[in-house]
Amino acid sequence: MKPKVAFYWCASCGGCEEAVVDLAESILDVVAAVDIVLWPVALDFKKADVEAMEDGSIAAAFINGAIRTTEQEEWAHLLRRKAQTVIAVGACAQMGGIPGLANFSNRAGVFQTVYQESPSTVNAEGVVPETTHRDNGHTLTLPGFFDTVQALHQVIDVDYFIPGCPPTPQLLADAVAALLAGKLPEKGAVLAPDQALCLDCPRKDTKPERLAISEFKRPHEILIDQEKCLLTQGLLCLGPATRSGCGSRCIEGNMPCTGCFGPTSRVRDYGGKVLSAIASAADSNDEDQIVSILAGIPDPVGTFYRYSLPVSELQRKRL
Amino acid sequence: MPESTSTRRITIDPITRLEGHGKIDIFLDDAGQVERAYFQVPELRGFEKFAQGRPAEDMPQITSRICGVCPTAHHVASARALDNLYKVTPPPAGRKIRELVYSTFMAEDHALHFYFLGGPDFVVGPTAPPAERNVLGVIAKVGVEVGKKVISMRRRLRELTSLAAGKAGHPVFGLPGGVAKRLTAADQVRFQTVAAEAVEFAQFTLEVFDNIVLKNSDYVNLILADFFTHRTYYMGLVDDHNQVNFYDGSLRVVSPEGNETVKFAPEKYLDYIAERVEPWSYMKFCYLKSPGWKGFTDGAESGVYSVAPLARLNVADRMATPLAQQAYEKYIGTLGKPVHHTLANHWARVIELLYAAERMKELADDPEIIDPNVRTIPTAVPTEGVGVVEAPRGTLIHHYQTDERGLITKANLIVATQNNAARIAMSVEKAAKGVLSGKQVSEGLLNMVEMAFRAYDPCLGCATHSLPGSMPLSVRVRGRNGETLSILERDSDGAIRRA
Amino acid sequence: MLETVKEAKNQEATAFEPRIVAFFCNWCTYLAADLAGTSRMKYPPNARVIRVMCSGRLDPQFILKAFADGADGVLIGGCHPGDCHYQEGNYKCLRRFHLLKRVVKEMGIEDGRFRLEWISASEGDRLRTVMIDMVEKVRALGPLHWNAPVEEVAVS
Amino acid sequence: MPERNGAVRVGVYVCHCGSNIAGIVDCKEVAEYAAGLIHVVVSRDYKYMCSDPGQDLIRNDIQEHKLNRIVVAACSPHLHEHTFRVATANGGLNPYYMTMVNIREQDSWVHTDRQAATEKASDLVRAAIRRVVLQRPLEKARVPIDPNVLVVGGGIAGIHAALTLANAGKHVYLVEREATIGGHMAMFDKTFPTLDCAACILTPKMSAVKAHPNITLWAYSDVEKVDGYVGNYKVRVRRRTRYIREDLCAGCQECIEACVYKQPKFADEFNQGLGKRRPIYLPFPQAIPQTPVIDRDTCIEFNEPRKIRWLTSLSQGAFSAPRGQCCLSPHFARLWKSGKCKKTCLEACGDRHAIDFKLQDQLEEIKVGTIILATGFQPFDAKRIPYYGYGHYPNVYTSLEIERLVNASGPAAGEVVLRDGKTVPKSIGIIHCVGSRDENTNRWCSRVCCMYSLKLAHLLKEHTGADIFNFYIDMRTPGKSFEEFYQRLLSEGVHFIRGKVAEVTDWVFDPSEEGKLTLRVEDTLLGVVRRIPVDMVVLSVGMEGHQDAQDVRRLFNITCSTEGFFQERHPKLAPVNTFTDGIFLAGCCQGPKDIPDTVAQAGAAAAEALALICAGYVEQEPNCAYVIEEECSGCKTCIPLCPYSAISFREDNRAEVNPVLCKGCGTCVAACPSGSLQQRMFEDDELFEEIEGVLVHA
Repeated sequence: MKPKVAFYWCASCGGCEEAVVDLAESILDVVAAVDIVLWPVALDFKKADVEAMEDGSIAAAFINGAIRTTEQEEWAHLLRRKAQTVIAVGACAQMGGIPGLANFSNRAGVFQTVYQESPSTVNAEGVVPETTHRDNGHTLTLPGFFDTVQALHQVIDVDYFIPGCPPTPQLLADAVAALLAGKLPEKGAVLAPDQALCLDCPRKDTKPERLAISEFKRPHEILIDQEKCLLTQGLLCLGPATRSGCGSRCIEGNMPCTGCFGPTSRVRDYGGKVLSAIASAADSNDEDQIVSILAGIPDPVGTFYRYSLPVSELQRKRL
Repeated sequence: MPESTSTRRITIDPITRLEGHGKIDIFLDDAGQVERAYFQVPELRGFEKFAQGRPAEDMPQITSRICGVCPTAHHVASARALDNLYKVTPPPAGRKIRELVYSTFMAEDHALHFYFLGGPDFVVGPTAPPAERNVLGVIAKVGVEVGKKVISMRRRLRELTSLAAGKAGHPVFGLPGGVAKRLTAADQVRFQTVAAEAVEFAQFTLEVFDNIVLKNSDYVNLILADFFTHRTYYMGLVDDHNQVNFYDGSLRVVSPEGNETVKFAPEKYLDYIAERVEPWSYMKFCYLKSPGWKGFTDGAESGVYSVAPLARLNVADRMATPLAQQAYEKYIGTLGKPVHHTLANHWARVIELLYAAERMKELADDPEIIDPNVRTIPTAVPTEGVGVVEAPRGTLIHHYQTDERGLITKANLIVATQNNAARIAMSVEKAAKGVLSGKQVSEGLLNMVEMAFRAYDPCLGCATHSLPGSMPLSVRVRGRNGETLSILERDSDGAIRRA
Repeated sequence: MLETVKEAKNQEATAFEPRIVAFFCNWCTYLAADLAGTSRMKYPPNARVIRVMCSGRLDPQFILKAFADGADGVLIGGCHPGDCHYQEGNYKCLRRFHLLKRVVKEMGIEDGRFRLEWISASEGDRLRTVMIDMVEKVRALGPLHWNAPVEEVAVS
Repeated sequence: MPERNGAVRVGVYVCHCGSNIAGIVDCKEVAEYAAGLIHVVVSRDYKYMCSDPGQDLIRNDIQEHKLNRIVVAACSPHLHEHTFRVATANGGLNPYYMTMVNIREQDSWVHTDRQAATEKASDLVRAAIRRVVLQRPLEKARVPIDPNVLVVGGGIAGIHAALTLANAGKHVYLVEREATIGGHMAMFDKTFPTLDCAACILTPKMSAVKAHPNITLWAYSDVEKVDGYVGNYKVRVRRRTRYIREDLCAGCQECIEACVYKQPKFADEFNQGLGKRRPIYLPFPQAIPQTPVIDRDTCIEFNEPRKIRWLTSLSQGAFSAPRGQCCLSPHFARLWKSGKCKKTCLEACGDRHAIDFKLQDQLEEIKVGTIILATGFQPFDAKRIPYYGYGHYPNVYTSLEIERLVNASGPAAGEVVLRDGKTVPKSIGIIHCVGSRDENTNRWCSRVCCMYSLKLAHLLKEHTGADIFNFYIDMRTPGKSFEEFYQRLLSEGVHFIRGKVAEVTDWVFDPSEEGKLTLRVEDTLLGVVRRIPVDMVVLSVGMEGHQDAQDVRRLFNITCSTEGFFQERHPKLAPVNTFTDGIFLAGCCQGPKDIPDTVAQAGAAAAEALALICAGYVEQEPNCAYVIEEECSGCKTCIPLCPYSAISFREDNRAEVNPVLCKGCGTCVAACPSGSLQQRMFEDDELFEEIEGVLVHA
């Protein structure tokens, strides 16, 4: 009998689902090899069925997306109960992802901006969505919206992680293959290479041995050389700190790595580490000069924690 | 990865659970008549908030994460907003590469919807067992060869996007003043080859639609059915000749009678469009400032309007490419103009698929596309910028304000499905009333309701900047006092079950 | 969980003693601290010193970790510019410090809680002054207690 | 908590240090608290842990309770870390399984609140326990020292250091850039304050160098490349060719006489351009080695005569004979038609065949364990102060020119006459601090100028009987019998005017100034501006680091002050060491100094080298950084951060740390963006545990 597999999404964009669809022809093989019991984007489902299942009867649950609402949290717990193996798919599930940047603010802040301050919104009465609302006698409910975005492993126990925003179809295929072959590594592993991106970077040979950055550049400020190491062009390429396995797609697109694959296994706080490496390359020992060179990085937190704010040491802004 | 950190969160007041990602609550009155049906979206992520403080040039990549189904739409809308922000015009090659990638994406996305999401309703049939009503069912119906063709077409289109934009899922090529990467002669050849195939593929798809839908009176009647019809305003981008354009142009609004009521530069959107908050949904509802919000109702007095393929073909006078124009004429000839039948979206979409493919070919054949000068370096001090494109699901507006360093101080995003939100809610209620009232609820009827909004290809990910894709459905039927009479859901085996 | 919340609250209620983590380089500031000791200078006992060979060893992760684990303040002590035992380690520290300072501030941690001070082996008195000043400033800022449980409401 | 080496059994020892600690910290309470912590098997407090019984306590517990980690809470690790490592080792454990907690200097001695101090001690002990669990067993690395030594620079410093080492039986390679050793000292006439003749005391040492079996002398050579590290340096030396083979040349100098130039034509560097030499020449009679050099630039064999003419016009010191005079006689005009030299020198050398125009530079690869840099100084270029007129007025001289002028074997054979070649000066002004103590040029004092100015004043008076005026800012004579020498000069009737000379000019304001150079100066003692007309002006130029000091610095990977003097490791406690182990400094390359100081420092440098050589090896604290190979992505972030160039980039695209070069600062470790670099004794996880340890309440 084929192993039961579930795909679920929390606070995500569906890019991870697209990555599955990007398996293209080989998706049919996957469909043939497993018994998909849950896949909102492609197949009809209902929660009652999942609840009715025996605990641990699902071989593996692939969950993408961060945890933003009470409903997502409940789904996460439900699938943890039902699945022997839970695999966090994509940057959002692994690190909070770009939605995790909401940890700069909280629920009130988000509501204020979206439902009050938005220039196109007409809302004199200051209406905001309510978890329970009575509309001329009809009771309607919405899931609760948390103050803080969390990654999946901060809510439930996660067995494996597939990085990327989105992950490559290859990584997904490999994970499924490893699952079917019972060849998954030790618990907690990230199912991707454990070296930084520079190792496979097509431009690595153009990086000098002694890089010193005297001025940081923003991508729109210069015409980017399509051959040369992006850091040597003064661009904030986070490749040195970022796990490889993406196929250097952004570099191929002639843009710097923004770190969606997250850190290697040896690093706890991605942003702190990349900050250390970048700052060390500032080409001055004069305090004022150092400050002005570093001023060339306009948004350190948003840049270094672009995908990982919720799993950083500090996790969220203190308001 | 650090090991799971103990959560610092305490949830108080555990709240009533919801189901799925779209939700419809239907309330019946004593007579068992449908009194009110609600269409809710229970998701929100708040991009407008955490965009604040980010460097403007990062917005194309940040906002593409609003939706992984149409990342290119957000990416390009954002890049266009940055042009406007920095008052910079991309060099010809830069502009053309953007539109080339964009057309490629539109073709891919429309194909995805027709065959994977919406198409099954027609190709396989609205009353067919749901287990078959998916892409596999489509393949079964049209043949494995065709199925393979569909899949590989999509694959190659996405490969092209990756080639020019870095990644198909969340591209990286868009910058103020142009694109990051130039195209080589070799790249051009690849685009030309695939573009030619895409045109054939689009024509073929049109045939499929022709044979399976138009030649089937049941389907035609369904399209024309009153409960799938709304007489609302329509909005979309048109070029100088009032032809459909996905990438550039002015926004044109036509009345339910089909007359142009206004045509304005995207930067002016705030003068014409407003959003409304309902306490029972995280999605905001758009309407036209004039005539204004009159509730969930259609007609010339109501500000409710619609976007997406149906609307685009309603606001345009013609299509910009020859083959698409032929198809357009047949469409108008058959349904008249404006077309108010929601389900006609599917037909309009296939016509747009053809247009996208043709446009793609035009641009791929343009010798200028491989010009190395693909970007203009901005010099102006940034203040405010608006960018608009036609996403597969309709008009998409990005609006940024920044400080002098180009850090976002305010971001406003109006997304395709939001423009349609009110009409979708109406469609759902009307369909519910139309098909359910006083009847024994059946799976077939249930799917009719579902079709009412699937036709819009609603992207709730976009709509609430949260969750995308097709809508899993559960319908809850409640009595006068709100007690649940029945919940109807479909099993994966297709059988209807009452909870 | 709720207990821990209460506990955290009680903690803050009682007189607040700042918890400061100090990272000192082996050759200058750590020796200055030893000197302050041999000279029997007195300063408040709030700091917990962690010795590294050079301020250049300080990985920003350490500082972030210290705050995350409940430090109310973090102090880095290194050799004066030009005097680094390893020639330039303190400059590398300086570079990281200035960028990290911005990050920490943006996360809502006030300036006074994170300091870098150059204190040479002979400046026992300066070490004392810095210690007193830091403790006072942080005391004035009040508790940070980043790791204290936060009550989070999910209803709107 | 992660564990290594199986079950962890920690022993904790809290020292009272009499009442030093126990007076404020409740040691018993701390020990009891520790006893309750995970992994702790034994926890004691004791009066004096550093005492023998205290150490025995540790040793016995290790054996009795099978302890495999030790925490000692006592004084500063700078005091007793070694002690307790040894104690741990005596117990049969690796000494690096021990961690010290400083609860005296940084707790009991600086705090007054008993409870707070005790709490602090407990926190630190808790952190130490969590840390020690992760500590790894380590070995000190031993680096063998190659007994051979390289001395760079053949001035008095290099010569003295080389002889000292050679006499101690070590082999020395002495490399000198010029054609002869001897340096600046060889140019001096007498030395202050004793006035004994420089040549008389120097040349014997020079010959000794040549004769010494343990010294390989390579003059006319440059160090091109230095690889390796303390004890194991690989050095490449380029020996520029003299076109005369040292091994075959007997030093008869007949070739020089035989040169087609009957008269010397070219400015003679050794004599500061005051004299002339031939294209084939010996810098000075006692030059070592005694092998002449053929100067490629001026020898007809290698050049078109036109070029030679051009060169002669340029290369003659500050004051060449009138232009054109240098061009060649009709006799040579014939020669340059042929464009060939008769090579009379070859004939002169006869069947020794020492001369060979085809000779090429030679590259020598040597291995040495230590290096002494004695590259000396360069005199300040007086042209940089135009208002003193050097290069403009013929009768303005530099002090070094005067040294040659008064020297019996100098260009004028000791006859002091002006540049016109006949006039003997009747009045001479000596300006001190030229290019020293001057905001516009060099701010530092060159230390020797006052003394040598006095010396020159004495010599000039002796040679000419002229009136001598010394213009000084302050008279600095801080040395053995220096002040006495000053007094002697005063008694000799030399005039001293305290004031900085404003300018040297030939403008005549007064008939007495006719045909003279007038020095305008404010006499700060009289408080009046004075004009002193003289026949000859001497500029006492200061000392500077060589202009190529930065290149040399890079070559040897040492540091260099902005003035161009090499940086000693510590101004007081390590004055001849550099930050690079095994490389030492001697003489003026480290800073201006006189001959006795130079010789003393050279001896010290030699002794430092010998100390290493005799030990045979250096031991290194095992706290160096290392690359986790399979994890390194080759991003090169670490490489420029290492001040010791200990990190190299391998072909296989990985970084590699040379444990011998690494000093263990950990800067690279903190920067490694993929966490693939770690530091022994300060591993990331150890430090994370320590941080958590001091904060997390147990």
